[in-house]
Amino acid sequence: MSRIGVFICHCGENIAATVDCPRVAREAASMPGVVHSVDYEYLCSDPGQSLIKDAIREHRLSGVVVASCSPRMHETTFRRAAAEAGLNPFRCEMANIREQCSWVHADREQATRKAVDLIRMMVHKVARNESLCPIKVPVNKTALVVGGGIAGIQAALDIANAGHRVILVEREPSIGGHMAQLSETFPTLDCSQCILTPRMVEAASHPNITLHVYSEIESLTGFIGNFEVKIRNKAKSVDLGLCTGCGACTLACPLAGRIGNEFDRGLGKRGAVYIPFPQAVPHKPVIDRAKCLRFQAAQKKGIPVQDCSVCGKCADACPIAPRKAIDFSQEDVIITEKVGAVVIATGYELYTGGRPRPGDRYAGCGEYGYDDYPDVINGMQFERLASASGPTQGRILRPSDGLEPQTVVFVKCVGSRDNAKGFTYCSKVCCMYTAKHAMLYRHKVHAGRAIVFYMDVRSPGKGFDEFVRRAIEDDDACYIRGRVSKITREGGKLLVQGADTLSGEQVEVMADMVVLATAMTARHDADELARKFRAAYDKDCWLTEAHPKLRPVESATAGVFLAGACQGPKDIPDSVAQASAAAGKVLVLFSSDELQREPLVARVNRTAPPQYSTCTGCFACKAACPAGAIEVEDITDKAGNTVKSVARVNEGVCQGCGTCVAACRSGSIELCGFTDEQVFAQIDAL
Amino acid sequence: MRVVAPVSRTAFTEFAEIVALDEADFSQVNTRSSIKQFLFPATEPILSYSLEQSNVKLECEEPPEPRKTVIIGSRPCDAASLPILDKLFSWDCEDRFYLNRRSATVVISIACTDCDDCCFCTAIGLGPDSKQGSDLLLVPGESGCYNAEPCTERGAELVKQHEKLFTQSAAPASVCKAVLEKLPKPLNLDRIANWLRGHFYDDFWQAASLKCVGCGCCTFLCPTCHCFDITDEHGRYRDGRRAGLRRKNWDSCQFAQFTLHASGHNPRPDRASRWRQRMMHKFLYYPERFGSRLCTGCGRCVRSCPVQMDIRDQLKAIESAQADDDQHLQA
Amino acid sequence: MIDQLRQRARELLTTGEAACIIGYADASVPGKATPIVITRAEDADRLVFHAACCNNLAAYLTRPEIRKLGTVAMVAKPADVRAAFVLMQENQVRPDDVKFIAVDVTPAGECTLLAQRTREELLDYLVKNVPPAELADDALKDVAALEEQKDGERWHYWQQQFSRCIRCYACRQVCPLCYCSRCVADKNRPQWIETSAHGRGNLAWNITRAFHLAGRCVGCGECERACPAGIPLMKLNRKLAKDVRDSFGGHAAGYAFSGEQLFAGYSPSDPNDFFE
Amino acid sequence: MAEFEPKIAAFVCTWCTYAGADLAGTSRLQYASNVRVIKLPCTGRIDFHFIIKAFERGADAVLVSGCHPGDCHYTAGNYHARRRWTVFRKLLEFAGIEPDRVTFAWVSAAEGAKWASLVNEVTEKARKLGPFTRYQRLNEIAEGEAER
Repeated sequence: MSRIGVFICHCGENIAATVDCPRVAREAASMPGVVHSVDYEYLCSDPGQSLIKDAIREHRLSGVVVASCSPRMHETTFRRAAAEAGLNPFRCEMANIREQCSWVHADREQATRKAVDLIRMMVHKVARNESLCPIKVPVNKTALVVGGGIAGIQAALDIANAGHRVILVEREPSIGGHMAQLSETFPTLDCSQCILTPRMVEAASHPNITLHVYSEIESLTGFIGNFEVKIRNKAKSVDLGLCTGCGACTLACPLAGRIGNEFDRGLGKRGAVYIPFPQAVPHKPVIDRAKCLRFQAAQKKGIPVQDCSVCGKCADACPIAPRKAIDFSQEDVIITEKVGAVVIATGYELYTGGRPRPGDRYAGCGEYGYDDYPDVINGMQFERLASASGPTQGRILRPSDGLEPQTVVFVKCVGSRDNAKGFTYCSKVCCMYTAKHAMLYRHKVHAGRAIVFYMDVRSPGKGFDEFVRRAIEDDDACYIRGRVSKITREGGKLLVQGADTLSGEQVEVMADMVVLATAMTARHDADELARKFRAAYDKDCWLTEAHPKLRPVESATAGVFLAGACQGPKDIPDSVAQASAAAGKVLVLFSSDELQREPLVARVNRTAPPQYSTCTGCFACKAACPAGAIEVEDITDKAGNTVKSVARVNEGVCQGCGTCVAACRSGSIELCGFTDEQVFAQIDAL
Repeated sequence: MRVVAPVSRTAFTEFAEIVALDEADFSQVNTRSSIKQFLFPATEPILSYSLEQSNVKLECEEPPEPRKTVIIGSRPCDAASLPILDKLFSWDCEDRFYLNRRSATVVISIACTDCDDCCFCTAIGLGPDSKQGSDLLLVPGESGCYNAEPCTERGAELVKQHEKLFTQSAAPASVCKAVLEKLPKPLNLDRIANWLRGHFYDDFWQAASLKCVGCGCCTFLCPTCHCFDITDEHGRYRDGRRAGLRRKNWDSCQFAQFTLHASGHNPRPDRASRWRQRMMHKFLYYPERFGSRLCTGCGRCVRSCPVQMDIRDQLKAIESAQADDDQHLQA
Repeated sequence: MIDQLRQRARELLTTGEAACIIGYADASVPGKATPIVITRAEDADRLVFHAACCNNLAAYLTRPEIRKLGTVAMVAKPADVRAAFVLMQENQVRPDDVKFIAVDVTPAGECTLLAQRTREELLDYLVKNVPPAELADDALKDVAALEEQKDGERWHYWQQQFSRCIRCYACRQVCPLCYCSRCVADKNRPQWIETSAHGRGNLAWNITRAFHLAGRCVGCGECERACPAGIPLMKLNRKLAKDVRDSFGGHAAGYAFSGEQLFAGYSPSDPNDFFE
Repeated sequence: MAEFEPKIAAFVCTWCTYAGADLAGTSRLQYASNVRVIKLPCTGRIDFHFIIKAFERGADAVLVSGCHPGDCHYTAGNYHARRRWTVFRKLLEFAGIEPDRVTFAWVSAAEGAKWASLVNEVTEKARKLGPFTRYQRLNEIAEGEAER
């Protein structure tokens, strides 16, 4: 017979104000198996925990029910206390009489009755709890880093430098991410590429880092310490092993200079075979199959591309012999790797500033004319104009006619902090980069006028406010507080209409160019990605951390960590800091050879021969298991003949959801901690 | 008091409580299930208990006062099961639940004028007008009236109490004899018992049971099968206290769980050993202990078997196997 | 037709393609048929096939005693083939361990031996010629009539039916798809389904039996035929077959011998309208 | 006579609905006290036997709730559960159990308010239906009360 102790917490007045705790304790004392029942002010306090520990020893308790707050709050606390007193921690359960009782019911009688019921159900359950031992699983000390922007590079380098293998996966043909596109960085105005490219090269050449560019994650299975990832290496149509990156093919392409270059945000041009930017790592071209004349012709004719005779000038130009580095027949390759931890650093996308595209999660600010007037550009385009390696070699020239704009209007909060057209959140970096843009513009066009429309100036950060003050005071940027309502073309100029909310007057500015400081948004496929990694995401599709304050770099899935702007708008230092933090978490995980897990996993029963198990081997469980934890076990007789094939749970892989249990018709699977007997007992006590 | 008679309310004729005689249907050869349910129900509580704190409080109950029952229209093969069950339920201990009902029940049987392809009472030593177990036997006569034969004191008492319903006359010629021609010849039951005694291990059982699906229909419908299981069931919480019942439920030797040990071992692990148990119990073990067979030839096991197993064929095979053995010995 | 069937059986046994034949023989009771297992070619003449051959012989495929005999050839009606397919899908029978001597009854009532022998051929035959019997419009009329009643009337109807249940489990034992070596109804720790033949236990059992066959029942009707209490079990089976068909893209059981089991999988587009 | 207070059993997943119910608590949202929550790791764990047993133990209504489709902590447990219930609830209805006795819902960890209103709604529905006398009658018979 069980010897159960029931401990009822007043939680100061939180519970006691609504629930008659002494009465609950009295009623609990008469429940089956209960040998000790008390109420106490604060059970989670040191003396409270001691009270429980002493009672476990004194009354030789075989089970403990703590009736207090939510188990999500203090289950660990009380289980640890139980363990310290020598009771198996899994023999301690909590009845939630605060969040789900005293806080939500005003009627004292009803709340007290409910508390008694909840405790009775737990008493019945705990009588059937078993002692469970933590599961030890080996840790594969290889990390997967998804995304080769600054965050991904930083995390990869930190982990690799600690001596562990890293697999770095980047979707684009080159690593570098958004930071590679920037001209100078605030608040120091040091050249972005100058500080980034050495890091890119270091990552690519690091002996511990395996780099997969132009690749995407197909799937992630397994669990902390033991993930298996499938990576799709997209066909580059270029044999990277042979290619020397000479660039002859990119010049030979008949479409060279005719396709908008993504890296330059359409301000520069590229061909169908292209190296995304001069500092790309790896510095090798890929063929854009959607644009390439040969691929398009082959597709139209419905023949394999190698049988197509159209164009092929890139291959002709390739100096590699005898086999050309251009390989039209290349196909996507799926690579499988085993890793112990994952860092997601997939970054963000930038709202263009125009009307929404299909699938966009916002209405957009079409009235600013981004889609209609070439001289309305966004911040990233301005970065490309300002970049020495950009389409204008760093000269600020307006896209429409290549002339130097004399008046430039900068509009902040385009899409940010705008519930109606964009997003509720602040994109965090726009205040700073707009100040930087104004400053850079004034440095390059000394006679130019920089006018900034702003809602607020948010500049909390080291040297940030000083930086903004410099833009205004030293570089004469004209800051107007107010929103721009409309931008129209008047002759060759842009008429910017807005309000100065400080003076209360309408403002009209004739500008040569307008720069929109557009919102940072989650990647359009962030939700899909989150599902692949079993990570959670919020309403704006930013990935969510396990705890906003205390676990800022962990996802909801153990072993999957977050770094950089995939989690929310961030500047470079924040991204790098978080990346290093994530790397630190990975290294903590990799610091031991095995890791302990809660033993709340499924198990398939075993019985005496000739049955061996009541499992009939239909393997509905195997198909239903979301974690792929069910294996086939062939039971053999002494002669080695298979007498029966039954299911077996790989407890390292099992996540403990229990879907298999409900899928099993014969009732042959149990979920430890939530066994049929335990749940039955709870229902029984209704 | 309740009156129970065969009724044809669904596609099947079954015994059920009636309030007027015209509800009854005496025209059928027999009912789908037997009268045993009125004395030995499929489920009945035998004691109750309550759980408080860590204590179980037993409330050993006297059997409930049984309802006085008159069963009208049972066939002699059903009635004949009662003396068989009586012995069993008053053997090593007195089963008050059964015996109290038994003493509160009057059985008025109607002798058979017809049979079907499954009837075999005559093979077991009974007949269409056997009196065993009946208090009163109504034998249909030529003129369409019945000859009431009291078989027990209770039967005689009944006739006396309701004298007005009966007329004293010479017994009309029974019309039951005709059916005898359609019924099988008697089996040599001793010879069968002899064979069984020597053939606990025999390939016969495997062959005989190969098509058996283990459904247990035969045992549940058999008027003499009486195995039961004991199970505890408890109910809802009421004011922090909970009561439970210990129940006696029909069980079947054909079930895989029937002799399953807690260890997982089962001394009767397959269909063959379970079928052997049924045959042995009916024609060897029970006869050895109580003198009569655990079978009345009602034919329900043949009639209702979903795979058409026929106990008669098996008995005949056993009988002739033993006859061969006997000849062998003599030679 | 019967000569062809016997000839085929002889062939299978003499060539060793099959170690035993499960078929039908005439029963001792006139006009009825009984399952028979033969292992010798000379016994093939005992095989029959006619309208009274109703058992679903797929029920024998999972029996240990039958498995021990080796490769089985079964005389199989469409429902038996479908049941065998489900058994294959659920890993209870290795596809190569079963040979089919497939038979069917034409609409005119004529018994025929099918030329189709392999499971692929038979699947094709089923798909083209044998719509699921449990989903026939006629068969669903009863279901619809009950659906139209008030819930109280339905409750009353089923309580009357279930009250007769004596928990003999004949329905389970004759079902080719109730193959669990330990039925959940026989599990006693905990006892989800009370074994007593009272209304509560009977309801739990009958709901469980029906639901465990959802998406799997091939509509052979053996449960209802075997039930000694005359409970219209097929009405439950047909209701579930219909709901499964309507909810999951026209699914009908036994029209595939491989692939995912219906209730071991899911689709993100499954019905969601009943969720608050 | 005092108003009928239905007894309601709720089977919820720990990651979404249980957390949502906690949120209702931390937000101090008041709701009916009739629901008794049984926490499972995932809706995929919820066996249909739970629902039947709850009625056998006197529940007047049952609530089943978990993560929204696509949000399952285990990726797909709720999808599996949904497929089973699609059919199971119709079976219960066919057997004569009022559909309002069993409610299925998706409540996320952020939907404390939805949990509160859901509990109120389920309680209200059960109150309207009144005591589950049909099942209670079965219980009384099985528990021997009818005989006494």
